[in-house]
Amino acid sequence: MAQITLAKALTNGLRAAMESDPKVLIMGEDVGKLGGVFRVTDGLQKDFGEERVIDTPLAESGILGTAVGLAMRGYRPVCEIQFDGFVYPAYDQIVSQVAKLHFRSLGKLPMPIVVRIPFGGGIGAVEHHSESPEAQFAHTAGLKVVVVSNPADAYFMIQQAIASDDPVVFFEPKRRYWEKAELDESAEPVPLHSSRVVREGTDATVMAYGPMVKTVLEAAIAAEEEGRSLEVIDLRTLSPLDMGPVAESVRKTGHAVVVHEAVVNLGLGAELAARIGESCFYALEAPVLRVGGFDTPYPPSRVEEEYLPDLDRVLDAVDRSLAY
Amino acid sequence: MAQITLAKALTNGLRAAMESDPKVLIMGEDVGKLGGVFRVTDGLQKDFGEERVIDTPLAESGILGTAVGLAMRGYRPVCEIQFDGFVYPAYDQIVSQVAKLHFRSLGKLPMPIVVRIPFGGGIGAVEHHSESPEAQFAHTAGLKVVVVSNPADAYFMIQQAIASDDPVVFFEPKRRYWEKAELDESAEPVPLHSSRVVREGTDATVMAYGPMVKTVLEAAIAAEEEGRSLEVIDLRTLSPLDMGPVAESVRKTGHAVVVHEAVVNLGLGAELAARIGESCFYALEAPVLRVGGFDTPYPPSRVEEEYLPDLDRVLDAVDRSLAY
Amino acid sequence: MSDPALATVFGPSSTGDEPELVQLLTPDGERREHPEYSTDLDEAAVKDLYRDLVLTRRIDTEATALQRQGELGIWAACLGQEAAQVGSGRALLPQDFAFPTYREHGVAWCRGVDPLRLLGLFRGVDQGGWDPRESGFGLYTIVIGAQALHATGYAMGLQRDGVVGSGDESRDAAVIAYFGDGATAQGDVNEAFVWASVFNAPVVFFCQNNQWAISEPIERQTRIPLYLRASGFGFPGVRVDGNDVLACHAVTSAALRRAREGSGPTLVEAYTYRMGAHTTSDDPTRYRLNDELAQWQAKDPIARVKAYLDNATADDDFFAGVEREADEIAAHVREGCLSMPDPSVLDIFDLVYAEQTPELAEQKEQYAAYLNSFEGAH
Amino acid sequence: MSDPALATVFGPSSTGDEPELVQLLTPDGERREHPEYSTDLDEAAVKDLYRDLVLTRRIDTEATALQRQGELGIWAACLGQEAAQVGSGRALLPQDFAFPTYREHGVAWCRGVDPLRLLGLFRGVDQGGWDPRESGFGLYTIVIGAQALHATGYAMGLQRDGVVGSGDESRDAAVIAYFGDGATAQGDVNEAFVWASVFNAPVVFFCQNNQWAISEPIERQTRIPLYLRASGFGFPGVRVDGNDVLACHAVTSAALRRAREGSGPTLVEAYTYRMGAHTTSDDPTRYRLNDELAQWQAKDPIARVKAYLDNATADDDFFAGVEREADEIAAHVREGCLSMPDPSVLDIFDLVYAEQTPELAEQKEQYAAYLNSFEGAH
Ligand SMILES: Cc1ncc(C[n+]2csc(CCOP(=O)(O)OP(=O)(O)O)c2C)c(N)n1
Ligand SMILES: Cc1ncc(C[n+]2csc(CCOP(=O)(O)OP(=O)(O)O)c2C)c(N)n1
Ligand SMILES: [Mg+2]
Ligand SMILES: [Mg+2]
Repeated sequence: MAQITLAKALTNGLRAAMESDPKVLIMGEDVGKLGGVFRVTDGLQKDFGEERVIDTPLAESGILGTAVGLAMRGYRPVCEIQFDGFVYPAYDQIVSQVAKLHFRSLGKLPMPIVVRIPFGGGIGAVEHHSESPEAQFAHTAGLKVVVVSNPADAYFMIQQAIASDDPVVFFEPKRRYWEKAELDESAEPVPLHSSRVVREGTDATVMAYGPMVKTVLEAAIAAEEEGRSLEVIDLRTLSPLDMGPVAESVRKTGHAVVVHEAVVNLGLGAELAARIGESCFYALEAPVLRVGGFDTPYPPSRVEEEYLPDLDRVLDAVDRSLAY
Repeated sequence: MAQITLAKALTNGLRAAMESDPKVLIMGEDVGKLGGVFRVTDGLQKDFGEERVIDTPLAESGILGTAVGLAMRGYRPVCEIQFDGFVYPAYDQIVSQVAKLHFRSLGKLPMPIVVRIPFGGGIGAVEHHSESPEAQFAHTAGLKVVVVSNPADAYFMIQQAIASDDPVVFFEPKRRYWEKAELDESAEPVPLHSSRVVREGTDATVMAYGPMVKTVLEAAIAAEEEGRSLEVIDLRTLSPLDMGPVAESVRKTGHAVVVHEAVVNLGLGAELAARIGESCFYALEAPVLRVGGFDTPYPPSRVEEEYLPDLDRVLDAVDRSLAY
Repeated sequence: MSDPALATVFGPSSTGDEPELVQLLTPDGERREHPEYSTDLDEAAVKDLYRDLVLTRRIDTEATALQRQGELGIWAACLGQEAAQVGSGRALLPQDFAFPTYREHGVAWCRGVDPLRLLGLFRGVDQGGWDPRESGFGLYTIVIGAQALHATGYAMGLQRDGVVGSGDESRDAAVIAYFGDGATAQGDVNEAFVWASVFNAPVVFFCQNNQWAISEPIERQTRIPLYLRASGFGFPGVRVDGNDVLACHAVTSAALRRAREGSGPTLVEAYTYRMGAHTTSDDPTRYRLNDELAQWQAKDPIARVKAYLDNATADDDFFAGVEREADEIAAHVREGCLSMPDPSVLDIFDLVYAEQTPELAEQKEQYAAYLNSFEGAH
Repeated sequence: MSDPALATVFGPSSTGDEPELVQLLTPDGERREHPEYSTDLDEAAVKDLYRDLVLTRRIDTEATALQRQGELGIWAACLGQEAAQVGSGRALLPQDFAFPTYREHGVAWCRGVDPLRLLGLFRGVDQGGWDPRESGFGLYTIVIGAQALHATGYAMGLQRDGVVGSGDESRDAAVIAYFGDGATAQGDVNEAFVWASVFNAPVVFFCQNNQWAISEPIERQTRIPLYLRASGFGFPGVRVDGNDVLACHAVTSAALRRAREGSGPTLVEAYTYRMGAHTTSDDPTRYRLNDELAQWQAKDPIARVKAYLDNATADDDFFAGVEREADEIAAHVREGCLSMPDPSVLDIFDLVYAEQTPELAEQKEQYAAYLNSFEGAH
């Protein structure tokens, strides 16, 4: 089986979705000839034409707002936001329109819209290019939110998101775009909104999503050398959360650590801590600990390696948890 | 001492701030002759003129974006967002500009901007008029977020927020605008970013802010009749959180319940649960329980009384906590 | 802004030389010719429009009364804007689609939406109780300007469906986006202009300039007539007498035809007046003078059609018939409103997603159990 | 869009009849008269502009080279746009204020910002290392269009400070907002037009139409020339040859003068070309033809000034002197860049707020302790 990058897996997934449903459209800035600044839509305009792969004017509210109208007309727009920090001009259309129209219309206006957002730091970029805004969307009822961490998930999850009749905010870990893994396109994918244990262990449960899954897996390998067995969960879906695997694991290990790049304050770790507290109260041997960004704006890239959670900070949290 | 409504206390606070500092401006839709749809700016344009109380064009991004420029020029704009659901068009300017400019400019461009947001439900309004978007702002580093619950706090906190050199998102509980209490304008206010125990108790700690403080106080009275002693904390500041009084109380009671109107998922209750878990792990006799909106958009007003946390739901949560 | 000292802080006011507006029927009920626009509506058609106008006003008045009696939480009256709404609404073909604000009760009427359905939002029993696809009439949109983009996107969908400029008049379709004068300040509306222009989308932007955005006069949104905005984006704009149903019909028909033919967007500014309060929660005496209202009352959109028909062949029977119908519809609205069932809070859990989440199903179940626990207690 | 079959989905292209643009110096270095705009710059002043142009280009080229060598994360070159930037930048008075995008290196130069400071953002050591208030030059703004509103607000501040239209030329001030052709699609930019017009704000909107927004040609943003956008908002717009430093200077000077006098905003469209890639991360061969570049190279903004000066009295000494200065400044940039200190991660905790929060102080302390724990371990 060939190795494929996460970015290319997305391209293939998008292509498959466009082939199987003529209502699927791609919209965004530079998604046409350029194939997007990350080349995820590479070649799609050439093959599917300018009517289906639309280079839009430079305005994110316009992208999402017109996507709503297209969805009402039966289309399935896949909107690319060029970088995480540029989703905010579209925030109003996403939270007040996309998220609510199914509800407001008593179910008559489903919104099968996918909002693709390359997110997170670690690529040495300038400001506004390394944000992690996932909590804001997960907090918004009416949206579904998923995050991919590897090429196989990227290939299947983008298709599942497009097939969903609900709006899906689809986060892509931009620093992992060029990492490769095997992809069996004929495999049977797990459901979109499911979390997955990606490494079994017994001493502590470490949860992550997107770019941090790799970091945590590396931490688990390092921990093993020190004789600690970490169970690693790739959350994959942030809204709804899939608490089954999480609770099962924490009941087993008694220790829980959540890792993300977003600021800790009101990040996904907060919700997981609250829910684990509720569902595993008697099993917990230590409070749920959180590793994430500090409560600062994303800093200049020369210090991002220290700002971002890394193997050491994950292990430090595990140590602190086990020390309880 | 005269009784005064929360709305009028805000008017008086704004007036005092404008009198003491000529750089204070008020901007927003209908804040002039009309005095705002809630009359909070009533009479201010008449007294301070159209240059200081500015009826703006109808565009929230424009309000916040021009406020940034005015702040750079040394002004202190107090921006009124007419209703909670209309802050989203300004979201980009708030999270990418207002919140970050001090940081990005290495401290050279402070942003002494106040964003006043009448928020929450319970007034029988149509959609987009009953939202509780506080978590999104509290999650954003660079902003400070406060919520008032009573006239005296309204009077002092609005002045403190305006005096702050940092941007403050200032939430006003619109369903409590017309409730009265005594206000001693000559009193010495407590610091802006402090929480406060508003009723002492021993069995469980119940935390709330804004409109829910009254609800929780009523629940505490009802609980007392059943022989349960609830300690009630008015959080007042959501970013930064003031964990001191919270931790002290929970260490004493062993039981913690957080109440807000916003959806539970990733609401302030999540962060409080996580932090209480960390700071009071051994003291907790039950998980931190959360009472709030369900994971749905705010519903039609005919069911809002059932949607919103009320006395019974607060007591139910207390019961569940004490049953652990 | 009349204080000259403020001239440097507030731009020159747009009042003064107001441009010509398209008018086909004067306030006195006289027909007028216009070099570009004419109407081929015969007297029977004008009678139909008259009926639409009167029924719209009656529905609106009844709803206002229902609000006063506590049956609605709020109501946004279209009083004074009936001609703009009926004239444009009747220009639509069945295959067209309309995106309203919260005030387009007259357009809803033209699209065949049961007026009762409009009340749901304002009574708080739902957030839009009609089927937008069936009626070709979108949900009321309260976030100012948002629907302008939806309309443009829908229009782009029409292009992709091959129902624009195909030459088949029974299929070719267009979209109309309604918004107010205040909305023209919003980014979304201007982005819609960009999109529509760049993609040549078959959309008519129908701006009812009713002179006010709540308490703010039009000078707070623009310093030139609004229809000129279109010139900055490269498509035509036209100002029409918004109190003249014939002119509104003619101008909108032409704009829609252009759109369906594939010639792109048009901005129509219907120059009209909000004769009532912004909503029933509003008190306009705080910010505007009665004088202004009196001037506009003389231009009432219904009176002029009545005057015209009086001079033509309409007899008392016709007018009495319309009144009767109005009474019937008012009764329908009133009775229907009072008997409108309240929603069940448990239903909201099922409406969030097309595919419900396990979380929500669980929340519903728990909440149902909680509610049940009280049943037991009583 | 050249495929006529797509004409109904994509509006008519704006190419074709391009309007006249203000030009005072031809690509061959000939002076041209213009009925409305003229320049009173003498030869010495033109020499100064030449120097600005050459130094700007050298700084820009050096930064591009530093990026290629891995010293910068990215660089957004202003290659080809020097005349637009220097012409407008030199029209500013000390009391004026400029709000740039991320590409206004030539304007920064005119405002006296040490070019080294510009590199901080792109090297990743800071997010804007100059003092905006000292230099009258705002922070680079990456979120497209956001600064147009900041500029308008700042201009409203000038009005409130009484330094607009006071008649005192040494005090009266104005603001200039830079943005690109792509930015004109953003809501924020259009809202800024609304605001500036309504409040008659002393702001010049300076749009460098460099024909591209990354890979998207100007046709994806507008179907008419951009300077016409202003007409939709009620203020003047003018298109100037953006590669003609004299015309840019004259047109911007006039617009700024208008603004300072209290006559309100102007939109200047500087018609120019992005001769390089969008940024060093971009590969323009994927989306545009070399032909186009060649055509624009013939209109190079520096070559024409050189030709003009060659025909005038400038001698080899002058040109050699400028080259020498350019070499010096390039060395300054290079050396300064290499020796730019990295920030300390602990500093970021102190920069978030004017009044630090206890939370952040604690986070800093804990993180410092954590970092220290490694020191011990080694
Ligand atoms: C984004 C947003 N901001 C503010 C409001 C509050 N609001 C409701 S109606 C209105 C005025 C609208 O004026 P206009 O567009 O002229 O329409 P009209 O009500 O006059 O028909 C305002 C400010 C809103 N609904 N949406
Ligand atoms: C809100 C926002 N969306 C997207 C981007 C990504 N982006 C950076 S530059 C650019 C193109 C800008 O084009 P233009 O305004 O013409 O300026 P130019 O780069 O040509 O100078 C885009 C889309 C951004 N920076 N901000
Ligand atoms: Mg209006
Ligand atoms: Mg450009």
